[in-house]
Amino acid sequence: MKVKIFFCECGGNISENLDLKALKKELTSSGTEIFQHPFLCSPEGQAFFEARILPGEGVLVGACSPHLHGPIFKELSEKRRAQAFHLVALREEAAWLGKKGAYRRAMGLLKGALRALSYYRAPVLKKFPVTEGLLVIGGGIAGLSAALKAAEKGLPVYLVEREPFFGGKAVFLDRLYPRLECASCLVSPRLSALIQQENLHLFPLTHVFEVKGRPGAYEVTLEERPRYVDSERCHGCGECLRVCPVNPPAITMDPPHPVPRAPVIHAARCLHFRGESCSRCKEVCTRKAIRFEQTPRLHRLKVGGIIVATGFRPYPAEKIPYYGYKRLPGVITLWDLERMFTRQENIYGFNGESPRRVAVIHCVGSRDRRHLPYCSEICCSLALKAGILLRERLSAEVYHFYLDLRLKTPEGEGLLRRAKEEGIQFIRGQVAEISEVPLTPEDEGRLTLLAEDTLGSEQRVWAVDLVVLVPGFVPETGSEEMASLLRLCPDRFGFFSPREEKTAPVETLRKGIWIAGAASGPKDLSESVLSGEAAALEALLFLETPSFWAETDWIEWEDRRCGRCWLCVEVCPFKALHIDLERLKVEETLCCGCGLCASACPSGALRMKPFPREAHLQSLEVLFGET
Amino acid sequence: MKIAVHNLLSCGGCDPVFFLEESPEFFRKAEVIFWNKVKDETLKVFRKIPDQGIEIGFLCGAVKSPEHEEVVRLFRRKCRTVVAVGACALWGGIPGLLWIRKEGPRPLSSLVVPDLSIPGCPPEGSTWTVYLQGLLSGRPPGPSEEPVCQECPRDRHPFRLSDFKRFPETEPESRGCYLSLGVFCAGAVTQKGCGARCLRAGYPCLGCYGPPAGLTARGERLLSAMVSALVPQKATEALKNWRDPAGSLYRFDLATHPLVRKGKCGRSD
Amino acid sequence: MKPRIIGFLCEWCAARALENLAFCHPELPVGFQPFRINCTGSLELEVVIKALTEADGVLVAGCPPGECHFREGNLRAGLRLKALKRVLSALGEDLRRLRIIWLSSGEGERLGEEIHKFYRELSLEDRGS
Amino acid sequence: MRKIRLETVSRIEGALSLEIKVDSRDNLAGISWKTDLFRAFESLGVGRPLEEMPFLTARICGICAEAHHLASLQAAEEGLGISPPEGIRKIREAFGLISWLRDHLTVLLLFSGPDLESFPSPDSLSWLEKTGLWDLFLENRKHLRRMLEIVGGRGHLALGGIPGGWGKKISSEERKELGERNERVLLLARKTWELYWEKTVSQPFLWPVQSPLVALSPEGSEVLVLPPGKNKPLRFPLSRFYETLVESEEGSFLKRINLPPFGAYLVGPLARFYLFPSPDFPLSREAHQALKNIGEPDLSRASLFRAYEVLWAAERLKHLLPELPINHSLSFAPLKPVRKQGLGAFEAPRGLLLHHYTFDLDAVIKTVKIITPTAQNLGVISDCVPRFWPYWPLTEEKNLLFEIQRFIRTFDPCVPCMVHLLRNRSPRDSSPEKEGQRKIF
Repeated sequence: MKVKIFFCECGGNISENLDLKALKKELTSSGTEIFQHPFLCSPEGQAFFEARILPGEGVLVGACSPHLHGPIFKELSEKRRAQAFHLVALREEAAWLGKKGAYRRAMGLLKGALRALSYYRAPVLKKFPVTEGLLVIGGGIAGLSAALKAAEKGLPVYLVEREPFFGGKAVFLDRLYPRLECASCLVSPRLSALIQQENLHLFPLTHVFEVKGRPGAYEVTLEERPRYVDSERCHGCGECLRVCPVNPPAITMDPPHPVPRAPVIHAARCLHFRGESCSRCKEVCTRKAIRFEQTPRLHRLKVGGIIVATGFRPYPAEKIPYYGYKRLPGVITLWDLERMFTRQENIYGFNGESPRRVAVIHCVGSRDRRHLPYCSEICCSLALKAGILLRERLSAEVYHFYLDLRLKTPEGEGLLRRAKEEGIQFIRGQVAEISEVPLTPEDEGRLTLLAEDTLGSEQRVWAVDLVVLVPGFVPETGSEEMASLLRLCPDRFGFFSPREEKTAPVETLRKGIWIAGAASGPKDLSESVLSGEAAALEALLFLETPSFWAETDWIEWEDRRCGRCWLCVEVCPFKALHIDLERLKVEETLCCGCGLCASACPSGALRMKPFPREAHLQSLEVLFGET
Repeated sequence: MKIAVHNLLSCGGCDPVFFLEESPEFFRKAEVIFWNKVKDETLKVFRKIPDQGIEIGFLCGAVKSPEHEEVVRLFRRKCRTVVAVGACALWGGIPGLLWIRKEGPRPLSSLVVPDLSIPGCPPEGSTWTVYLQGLLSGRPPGPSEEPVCQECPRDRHPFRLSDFKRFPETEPESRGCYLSLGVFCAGAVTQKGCGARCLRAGYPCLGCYGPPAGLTARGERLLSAMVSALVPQKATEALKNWRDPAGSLYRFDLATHPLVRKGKCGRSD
Repeated sequence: MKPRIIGFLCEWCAARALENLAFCHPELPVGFQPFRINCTGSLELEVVIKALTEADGVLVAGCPPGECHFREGNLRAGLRLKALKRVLSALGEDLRRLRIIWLSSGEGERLGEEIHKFYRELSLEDRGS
Repeated sequence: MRKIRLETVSRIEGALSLEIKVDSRDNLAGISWKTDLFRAFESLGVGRPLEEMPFLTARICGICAEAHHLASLQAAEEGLGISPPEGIRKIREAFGLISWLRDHLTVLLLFSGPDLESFPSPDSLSWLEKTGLWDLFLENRKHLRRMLEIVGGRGHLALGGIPGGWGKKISSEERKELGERNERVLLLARKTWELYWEKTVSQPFLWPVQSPLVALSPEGSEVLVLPPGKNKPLRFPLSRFYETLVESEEGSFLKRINLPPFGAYLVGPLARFYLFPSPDFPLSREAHQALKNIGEPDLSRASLFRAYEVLWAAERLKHLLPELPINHSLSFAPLKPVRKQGLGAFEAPRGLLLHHYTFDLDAVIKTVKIITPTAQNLGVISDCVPRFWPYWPLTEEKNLLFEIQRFIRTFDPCVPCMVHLLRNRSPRDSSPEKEGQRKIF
């Protein structure tokens, strides 16, 4: 195979740090044709590039990082039916790493790549049919936004929610940042729309049990737990809720806008299920909707794609003992507070009375190496909003303890001003301890809060009635199982990583699976909706085409070399390999070409494309031999 | 047919004297020029043979001393066909493990290129026959690409490991693949041809037939496979309890390891 | 012989870290040769041995735990290299010659520091890096 | 002073070269042996798992691999504090006997066969052809290879043993096959005995033994020592015997093994003959009786004793085979040593073989000591050379070398087995020009 080399000068970035002439001379001597262009990525440069490639040739580009223009050059050379393609980052890996070593490094890269090219095995482009259904996992605001959009366009959508009601955490918000508008007024229309959409199939109280198949044709098994209330019959009158003798009641319909509008019976609390002969709810129901006899049900679906919107949960504040959460009365989290607001419950302080002084503690667990080393971005806004509500509704003195205030949107600053005008205090510092020991005898019945005021550079103590902890965001429980079920890649904190953080934020490495909402990192309501709809758009684009082309065949299996230990089947992180009558089958759409199987295979029966192990070994060989 | 046979650094177990019964006609017709196990003849006489004067020279064992080197070169010169027999000749064999202490033997292939290499420690009779007949009929066989696993009777399923095991620590009557039991069985990195003898006799494969054709770094490959099977949570503990890394990976071929050849390993104590 | 270090850099983190570093135009030791790989999990031990045989040092840089682009490639690579170190030590090899680091794409500066530190610790600077 | 050099001692197991110094009055001034065969199994074993030793040590010697295998197993088992069940013991005994048969027959019909002729002797293959035994010998080697394969799993270089058990199961068809093949072997055994009897018994009495004879007692727990001129053997517990042995350095790399207060001693077929009770089997009892009548132990007739043992082993095997368990259940010993050391002993074809290991609590080897029959006999050989020197034909060098080789061959020495003879030299004191060459004495 004849290989042509293309050097990009990168407008001097490469050519001024690297003696391209000398490189050319040394490489031409081995019979390779070399072209050079000042800006290979420019339209003119691309044309220059394209015009010089002949079918069947190998192409080696020495330019900038493969992440930048790599795909363009690759596409062009494929268009010209080049047999092999490789790109080395002459700019980042040679020219810019110091003039002294630039030439040697460049030579190593180029000669290694040249040798590797002779082992190049092109992956195969294949066509796969697509089923049109869409599974959305998670019925929070992101998931339902995605589901609605997709269903609106006519796709069959299956929305799965683990809890008995849809809406996620948003339905338990009272007011929204930054304009303090009514949350439910904004969220509830979306919830109502869920029921209207006939393409949308709702699965509350359901979890994903198994996912098989491939992009475009997943076979999903869902397991629906019993509600014990027939939501078809129930019209949500709520009579049953009133007669339940258990406290807290065993039959509930918590959210302000319950969807579906039918209560749920919690078997663990229900007297009927604990062997007592109670059936008051059943007796009172005129619609005969109570169904004690319900059992878990399995649903099998065929879908073409999956949107994962499993959301977040607040960091468990009880993991930080010195805040006293779940130990001291009067210490609650922001999410407890929101729930109390939405249910219009009374709010009590440490001594059981309406609080007169409230501390709002930001960054609970956040930006702390022992807990969450990152900032969740959203919580400051939520905390500020809660502080204002506490001030305005309870006329309490409010103190914010923060590390840095990160307020989003242009209106954020205005809200902060409003808070300050209302007399809310902002103390920059870390809270060291909250204790029930009164500060002075007069403070009997109040909590003592010790904090470092970093602006005043002193340790100070406050007596407060209520502490509102504002924890950072962590992935919702169960997202780890979801990751392994769908073979997604979580980052080190457990959030799902997008394919490209900036340019493909809702795509995952897996074709046919997208992420939406806070499952990929902390997001506020609008961002969640945004990413939900973005995911829906991606899903639509994918599912509305009858088939897709994909580069496949990343792994070659050699029958006669295989010892059939089948370790590869177990090792594959994407479950792309299986055994079929003593032969290894690669599920082409599941295989990501990571190479873990090939590097685990003892007998060398598996080889990676486009560069098998020999390419690496030979690259090293020339690198050591010639440079 | 004139033949010569000699053992270099070896146990003598690959000497053609052990294969007489496998090729009775060959040996009956052979004219033994030099073979100290069956004939009172000295190297002196052998040196006087004209170059290429002997049809087949069989060499067993590894090379350690200058005398060994001399014999190897002599054989290459005097014999039209040089046949290397056994793991020591091919890869240094078990004594190659001495390289851990910087003074092991080398395979004879590091000095001359043999025309035929018969693998095994020792080769099975059937292997000897296949190779010799192939040679005599002008189609000398090379190493097989297929691993011992293809001859192994044990059952195989996808597996994960929580620990490495030494083979007596496994369930005695278990029929499962040794890898899946956590044993460093070399079957997957060893060429077939022995009929999986050891595996049929209750031993894991120790790897004496050497790598299948084209397979390099078999020790590293076996290691990579075994570690890849480990459940991550148990891996540290398993690695800590792993005995004799060098012996279990390079039992017969440490002498051919690139780091050994480069003189980059081995401690002198 | 001029000293040489091979840096096996994971495409998704370390190679990008090097790119980030490159934007600052650092002066890296002459003998440092980057070698891009798809994922540390695809790096075969044979290739590492090959590099160790010829180079003075081998650096393997992969993604931090839990951040692998391919779910668990870095985890596997970490275990394999750890095991390989056990083997190398059984063979009497100098373990300092093989270094494994985990870093994310943003940690270009750290990568630079690690490379310099590696050079210092192997005393390669004296040989005219 | 003149030097007589022999580059290779022929028809023995392994490569050995010889240099003899003779003074002007034809007196022996010194004899030195050299070998390049030092493979350092004693240091090679260090760090290996105990359970692998039976396999590894079988690679010490190609011809008596099975003996090493069995001695090694026993050493491992002693350390692990277990003894295999009766059935396994019988399988092992059968395994040992088959290997005895193959070893002895190979030595008798290939190595020392031509020694029955006068100088210059033919090569072994022509000799076999001439004797008319070629076909029968090869047929039987095939039988024996197959028998080893049935019992141990591999036809050549031992396998099968796992501490506490035996890995290869024997089916009832296989057991039947063993019996049938053994009948053929018995036939060759008879012919071999007859041939040796006929050729040897008429020869003059040459080299009387003046050293004590040593053998492992038949049940394996004791070592029997018969000092010269005595009728009743002394009995040592095995470990006492091992501890009593003294190694002294002789020459630069030689270790000589002495049994105080006797000094050098002889192991092997001769020793066994005079220390073991007479057998109960018809053919070997008759042979035993015949041998008893020819007089004192004589080295020149060692091969005859070997031939007798072939007869005995085939007959013993015949009685043993029906007792072998069919498809025995496998069992492995837990790798938890109860002692820090283990000693294994086996009466190898060439004589008493000892394996001694120490190991850590994980059953990983710390030290290895292997005392082979050849190592033990070396003292006697070195004492005998000057004694017999005057009787050898000095005038003709070729003839002399032949006689000396013939003398050496009567001991059936095994050079690869001489592992223990050589001190493990550190690389520092090796001089480059002598690299790999070790002087034996």
